Amino acid sequence: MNARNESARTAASGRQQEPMQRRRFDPKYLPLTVTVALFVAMAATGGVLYEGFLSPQVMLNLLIDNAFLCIVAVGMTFVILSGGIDLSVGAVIAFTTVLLAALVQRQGWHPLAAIALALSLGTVYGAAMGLLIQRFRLQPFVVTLAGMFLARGAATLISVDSISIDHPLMTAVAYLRIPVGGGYSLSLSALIALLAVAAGIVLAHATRFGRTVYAIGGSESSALLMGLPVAATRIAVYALSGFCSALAGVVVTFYMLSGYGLHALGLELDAIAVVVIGGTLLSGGRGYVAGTLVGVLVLGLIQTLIAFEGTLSSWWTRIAIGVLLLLFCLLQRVFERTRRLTLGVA
Amino acid sequence: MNAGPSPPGSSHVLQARGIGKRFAGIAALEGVDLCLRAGEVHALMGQNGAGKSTLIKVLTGVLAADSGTLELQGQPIAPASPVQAQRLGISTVYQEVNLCPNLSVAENLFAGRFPRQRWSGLIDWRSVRRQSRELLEELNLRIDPDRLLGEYPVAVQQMVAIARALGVSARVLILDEPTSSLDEHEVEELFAVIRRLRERGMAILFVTHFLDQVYAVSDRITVLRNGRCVGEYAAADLPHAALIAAMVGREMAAAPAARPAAEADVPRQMVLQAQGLGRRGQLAPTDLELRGGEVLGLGGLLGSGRTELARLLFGLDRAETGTLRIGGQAVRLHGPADAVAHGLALCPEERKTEGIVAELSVRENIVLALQARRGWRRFLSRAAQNDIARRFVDALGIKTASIETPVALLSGGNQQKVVLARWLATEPKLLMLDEPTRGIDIAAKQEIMNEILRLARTGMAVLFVSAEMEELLRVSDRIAVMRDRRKAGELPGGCGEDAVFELIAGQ
Amino acid sequence: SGEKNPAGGERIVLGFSQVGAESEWRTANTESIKSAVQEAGIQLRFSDAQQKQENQIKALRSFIAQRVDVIAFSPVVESGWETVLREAKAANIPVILTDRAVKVSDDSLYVTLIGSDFVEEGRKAARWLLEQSPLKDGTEPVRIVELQGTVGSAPANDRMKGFKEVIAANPRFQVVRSQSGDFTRAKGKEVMEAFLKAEGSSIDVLFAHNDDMAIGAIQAIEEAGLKPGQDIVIVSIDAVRGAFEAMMAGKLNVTVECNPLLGPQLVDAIHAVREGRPLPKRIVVEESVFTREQAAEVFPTRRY
Amino acid sequence: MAVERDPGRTSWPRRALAHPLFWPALTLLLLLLGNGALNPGFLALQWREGHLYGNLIDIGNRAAPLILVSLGMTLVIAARGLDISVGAVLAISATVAAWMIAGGEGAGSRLPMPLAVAAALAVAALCGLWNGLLVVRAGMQPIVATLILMVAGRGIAQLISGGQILTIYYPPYFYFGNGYLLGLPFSLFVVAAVCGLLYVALNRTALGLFVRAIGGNPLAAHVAGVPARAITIGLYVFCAFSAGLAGILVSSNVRSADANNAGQLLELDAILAVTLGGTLLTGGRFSLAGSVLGALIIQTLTTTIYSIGVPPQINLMVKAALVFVVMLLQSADFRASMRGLLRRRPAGGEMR
Ligand SMILES: Nc1ncnc2c1ncn2[C@@H]1O[C@H](COP(=O)(O)OP(=O)(O)OP(=O)(O)O)[C@@H](O)[C@H]1O
Ligand SMILES: Nc1ncnc2c1ncn2[C@@H]1O[C@H](COP(=O)(O)OP(=O)(O)OP(=O)(O)O)[C@@H](O)[C@H]1O
Ligand SMILES: [Mg+2]
Ligand SMILES: [Mg+2]
Repeated sequence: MNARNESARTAASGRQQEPMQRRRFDPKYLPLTVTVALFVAMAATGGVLYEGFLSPQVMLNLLIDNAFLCIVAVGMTFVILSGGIDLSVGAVIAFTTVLLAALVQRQGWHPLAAIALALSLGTVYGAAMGLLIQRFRLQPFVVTLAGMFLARGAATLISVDSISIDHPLMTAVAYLRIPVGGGYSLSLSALIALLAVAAGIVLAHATRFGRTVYAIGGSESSALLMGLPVAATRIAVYALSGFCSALAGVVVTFYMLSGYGLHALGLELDAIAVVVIGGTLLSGGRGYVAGTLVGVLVLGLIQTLIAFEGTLSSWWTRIAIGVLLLLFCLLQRVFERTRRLTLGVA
Repeated sequence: MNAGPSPPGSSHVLQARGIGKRFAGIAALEGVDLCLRAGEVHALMGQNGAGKSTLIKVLTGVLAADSGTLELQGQPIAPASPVQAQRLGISTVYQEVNLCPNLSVAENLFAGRFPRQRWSGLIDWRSVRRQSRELLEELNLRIDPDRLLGEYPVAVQQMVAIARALGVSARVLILDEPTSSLDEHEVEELFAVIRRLRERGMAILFVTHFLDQVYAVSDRITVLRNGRCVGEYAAADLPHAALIAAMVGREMAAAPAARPAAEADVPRQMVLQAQGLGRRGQLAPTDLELRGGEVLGLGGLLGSGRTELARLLFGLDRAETGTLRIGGQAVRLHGPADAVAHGLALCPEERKTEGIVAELSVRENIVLALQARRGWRRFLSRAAQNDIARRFVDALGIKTASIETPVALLSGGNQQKVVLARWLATEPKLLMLDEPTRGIDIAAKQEIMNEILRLARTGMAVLFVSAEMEELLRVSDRIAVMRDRRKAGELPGGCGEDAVFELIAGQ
Repeated sequence: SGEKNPAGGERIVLGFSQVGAESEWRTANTESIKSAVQEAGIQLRFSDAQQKQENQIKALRSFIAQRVDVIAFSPVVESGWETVLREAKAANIPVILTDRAVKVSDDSLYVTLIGSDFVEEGRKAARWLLEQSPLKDGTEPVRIVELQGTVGSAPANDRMKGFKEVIAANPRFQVVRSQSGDFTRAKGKEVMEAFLKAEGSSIDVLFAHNDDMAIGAIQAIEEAGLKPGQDIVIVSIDAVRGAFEAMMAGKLNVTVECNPLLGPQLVDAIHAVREGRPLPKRIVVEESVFTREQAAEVFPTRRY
Repeated sequence: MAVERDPGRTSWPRRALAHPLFWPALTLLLLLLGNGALNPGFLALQWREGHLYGNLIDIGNRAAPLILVSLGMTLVIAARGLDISVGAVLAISATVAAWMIAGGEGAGSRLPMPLAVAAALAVAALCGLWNGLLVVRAGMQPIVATLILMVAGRGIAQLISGGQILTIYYPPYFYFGNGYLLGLPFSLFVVAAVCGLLYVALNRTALGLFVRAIGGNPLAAHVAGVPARAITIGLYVFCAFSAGLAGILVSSNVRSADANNAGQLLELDAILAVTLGGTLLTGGRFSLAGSVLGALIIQTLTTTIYSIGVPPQINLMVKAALVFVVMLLQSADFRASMRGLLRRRPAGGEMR
């Protein structure tokens, strides 16, 4: 029986050999490719429509002005990949700025000490929320929403007014511009953001932690049965997000040179949006940190387009952002679908 | 450790004594003993819901037992989680595929124990890839380790799960129904590996509902019935009939229900006619005819396109070519809702993802398709729902505390019966069953076969997909054979196994 | 920089970044600037920040990248402008602030500020209460409830500060409750409802940080069976249309003007900057206090 | 999980304890009692001018829009969706209604009021249809699909209103949000009507079963022939419709429509209400009654903050603290670990 079966099998299995050959294009990366391509197309359109749009500094400004969003979004990517959500990021940023400003301006701390404290506080705060979520099986949405209230509340408690910072070290770093040739420059924050993205990519794709995050997002019960450290990883994910938020808070402090409880209002939604636009599934388990960077750039590009347009009233601005988002996401879906069909993957 | 089957009593590796486990009023296990020995394959047998999976979950720390003790090589252990069990050297494949569909095959094989580069501590993807190839090779599984696991059908996923368990160098290997989705060839590959491991002195626990498989590999058999231990036997000393009797608790006619002689006098109405039905990358254009009152068996190897054909007929995938006529009328199906409205039914292959709705009760799962067919306005009264649910719970012997129990809490085989019941309840014109007996015990299987034949006798057309050749030959009036995603030919029901294999092989 | 206008001269390009369109006041402010700029033949690049400082900084950066001739903006908050203003200065683009001030270490980063003084508005409201309101004489303590604007926002902080400063002079006047109404009618009404229930009818004065909250609160007072403007004296700030209607109906006692019509003054300032004329660091906008008695008379002349 | 669901053989106090609505209800009760203790007048009800008057009435009336939106949100979430555009839809509907009614003081209504209300609701439903189509047809993730309307929607509302707050001067319109029927706010009757409608739709037709099936396993529901796509679109339409209804109540209550601020952050409150009521955001388990309780809890929290007179700077801290307490109280795991009664659970938790 076996011999017979064997011959039947080999006869039928010409196709089964095929997957072993490396394909030219891995459909896994399709969404990412489409997103990048659309970004390029959109930038090109802007270049045609508006004079000076494609100048390198405008493109660099995308990074400079969105550095903090980028950093927060890297942390958020991990949270979303693990199937959770973190609404506290904007508030943690605000809290960090106020804390830094208060410590440096009012208490006379050295900025580096203050930054170290802020980063560790952010991490601990995230971990605490993660612990609540993991230990008591609370829904991440509520926990981090309460975390958002708490962090903003704490920020206003420290100071209702905004606090300007004029510590020489802080201002020096804030004004620092790193030349990238041709008279164009990047800020330190932008550099930190790029580093964060690079670190995020490595963390997500080349470490056990990263792969466990994906596994949890794909199926928590399976991850448990596979013997993965689900509890520790989940807490670490929120701690990471807390750290990223605090880091973004530091960057915002440099960006604005002030601490203010109303900084980064509604940033959590932007962060979630860029992660999702970058191709990460909100339900967890799928997506790329690199996609998040593209998502950030797309959102920045939309705003830049509108700023260059310069004739829109307040309401048309909103409508235009909506329409551009819609266009982008629709095209993303359409291209993905048709490419998928021609590639023959289900 | 020495090679070869060891004499009884030697080197107890894992010993469970007096295990008890209750779930909200139901006793799933009561005073169960189990003893795994080095270099032995131990089969755990029992009907659906007998407590096999529960026992395994207790052994591996997924569930905490209410009573009883565990010993690993004489040392008492109490694994509190699967991680701990793994660290103790117990490697497990659970009944439902418990891997992550969103990770690649290689990652699923190595998650939790990725090889790392020495200098950076990062995952060494090259060696992950290399080692996965080796592991898959061992099971003769030719799949791309870089593709996402979810892209492969359950059968392949099950093989991957097995490969993962094999990859851990463990003392104890536990396999809960590893062969339910596999065809004979894959089973052979698996058994070859199991024998090799046995030789290396590993203790293996093996659950299956296929008696031949039990006798093919196991040295010893423990039978559970209703959560109690019926006994432990040496496989060689236990005849087939005695094993069945031990599981079922009564003598059972071993003779399978025979296909009724073709009732040629009954005029058979054409129910469904497919011409050139196909879809790029899934199925070459295929013709198929189904008449009322007949059972059409669909044979072929794994991945030969049987599932695809059924899905196209049901409108679950959109056909790109060809026409479909139902009851003589040309139709275009826009989705399952359409198909259901036309009186078709498809009991899908993948029970976990496409079958059960875990949170819903047994009752709700059973009436779901029927209700969908009636539409949202013609709501089945609660009494009618209860009636239908009870009827099928009795008819198929679904073991459940009540019809209001969430389906998630049922044993695997009983979940499968619920999905089957859902489709039987719609009383369709054409019933398509894709591997409907997966994970179902022998007694229930016979009942299901009888039910199918009974339905066919009432004039229903049945399309029956199964990896089990005997089963297929037993119920089918005709057998269509798929090969390489096209129909290779059709055979009359009475033909022998050989004829079918020849067609499968394309000779 | 700049484009040729039909007359042949260089057309001035103004980049203006507005906070948003969060209130009628703001919309009037935007309208005023747009129309004044258009009349003057200045080309406007308008950008709306949706109430976010980040967006505003981005907009300023893009103005710099587009090399506009003059930048004007109404800052969302006071602090945090240092970096981007330096960039503007480095690009030789003069900056004019409207409506709100900024805190910067170096005054030369902007040319001038055209705008109201929120602290002074708070003071004016308090002064009216102490000097002209029906409660000014008497011996009974005066119980005041305060509806604050958005917590932490500059107008809320400053108006509260100014009000407190003046009211402190007379110990009879006491703020017994203070809560944020987020500058909106709905919140104003909701908070006032809670105040009325908690304090019963012992509230003498309502001080609202803007007219919208006062209008909401008036509804709450009416629904509680009291007479706004009589049983409870109501003071608010902004002087928008709705406030005048309420005053004419006798439901609001007084509103302190906060003038949004900065357009003409902005245009003057732009011309001055272009021609190199010196400008004061602060151009104060004309603002008055309107009472019920003046309401009917002034109302027809109100444009917002 | 298994323990809490078992229907058989338990005494009624245990059953009550195990009932999913027990903890939300208890929380609400504790909040109200706590308030009553702090502030004796809090729970008092008076009869004034032909209707009931008091904090409880205010809470009900204020919570009505949130309850409506939460109900819609619950159903969308039950089917594994999310709608963050509810605030914007509320603003659109309020603006449309206000714009059609408007007119000056004493000038009556520009267009007949029923027409205005119908138009507002229709526009809201259209918004829902749009959301539903983006999610179901275009296959966009719910949060992005509705983000689009969330951003653009307020713009559209402002476009209609010209950036002004539209004041309404037509007294009959005030009835929806301010009127009283049988001594109770009319808005409560609107809520009751919607609840009744939902009850019938979900329990007297198969829709309830279908929604739960879609939420539990969308693919399985689809394979079973459930018209999952049509139902999902329908749920988005309903959600937007309920937001539209809430828009009518809100604009009627403050006699104006503020395109920029109406329903600001409503989506967060609604999702919070839904979660506090015991609905899982990941789909599968939902409770409409729970969402109603959740919305009432949130409104009670807000009113509490206003009436105990905390300084506004610490509003958020108080709110955070209360939310933490509420959700910990509701967490079975927290209660278990507090009691330390339950058997030591395996670290991995139970299998599903
Ligand atoms: N979490 C649970 N809660 C309640 N009952 C459960 C739970 N898990 C299992 N059961 C019940 O325990 C009994 C034994 O189930 P188990 O899964 O061990 O059966 P099995 O022998 O593996 O059956 P099958 O052959 O169908 O896989 C069944 O009646 C099942 O309904
Ligand atoms: N044993 C296998 N080895 C490699 N690939 C496989 C194997 N079995 C299935 N596949 C892959 O899975 C995909 C889908 O197979 P599918 O299960 O749908 O086919 P089928 O004929 O219905 O098989 P089944 O017998 O499981 O019903 C095919 O593309 C095939 O490449
Ligand atoms: Mg089992
Ligand atoms: Mg198949």
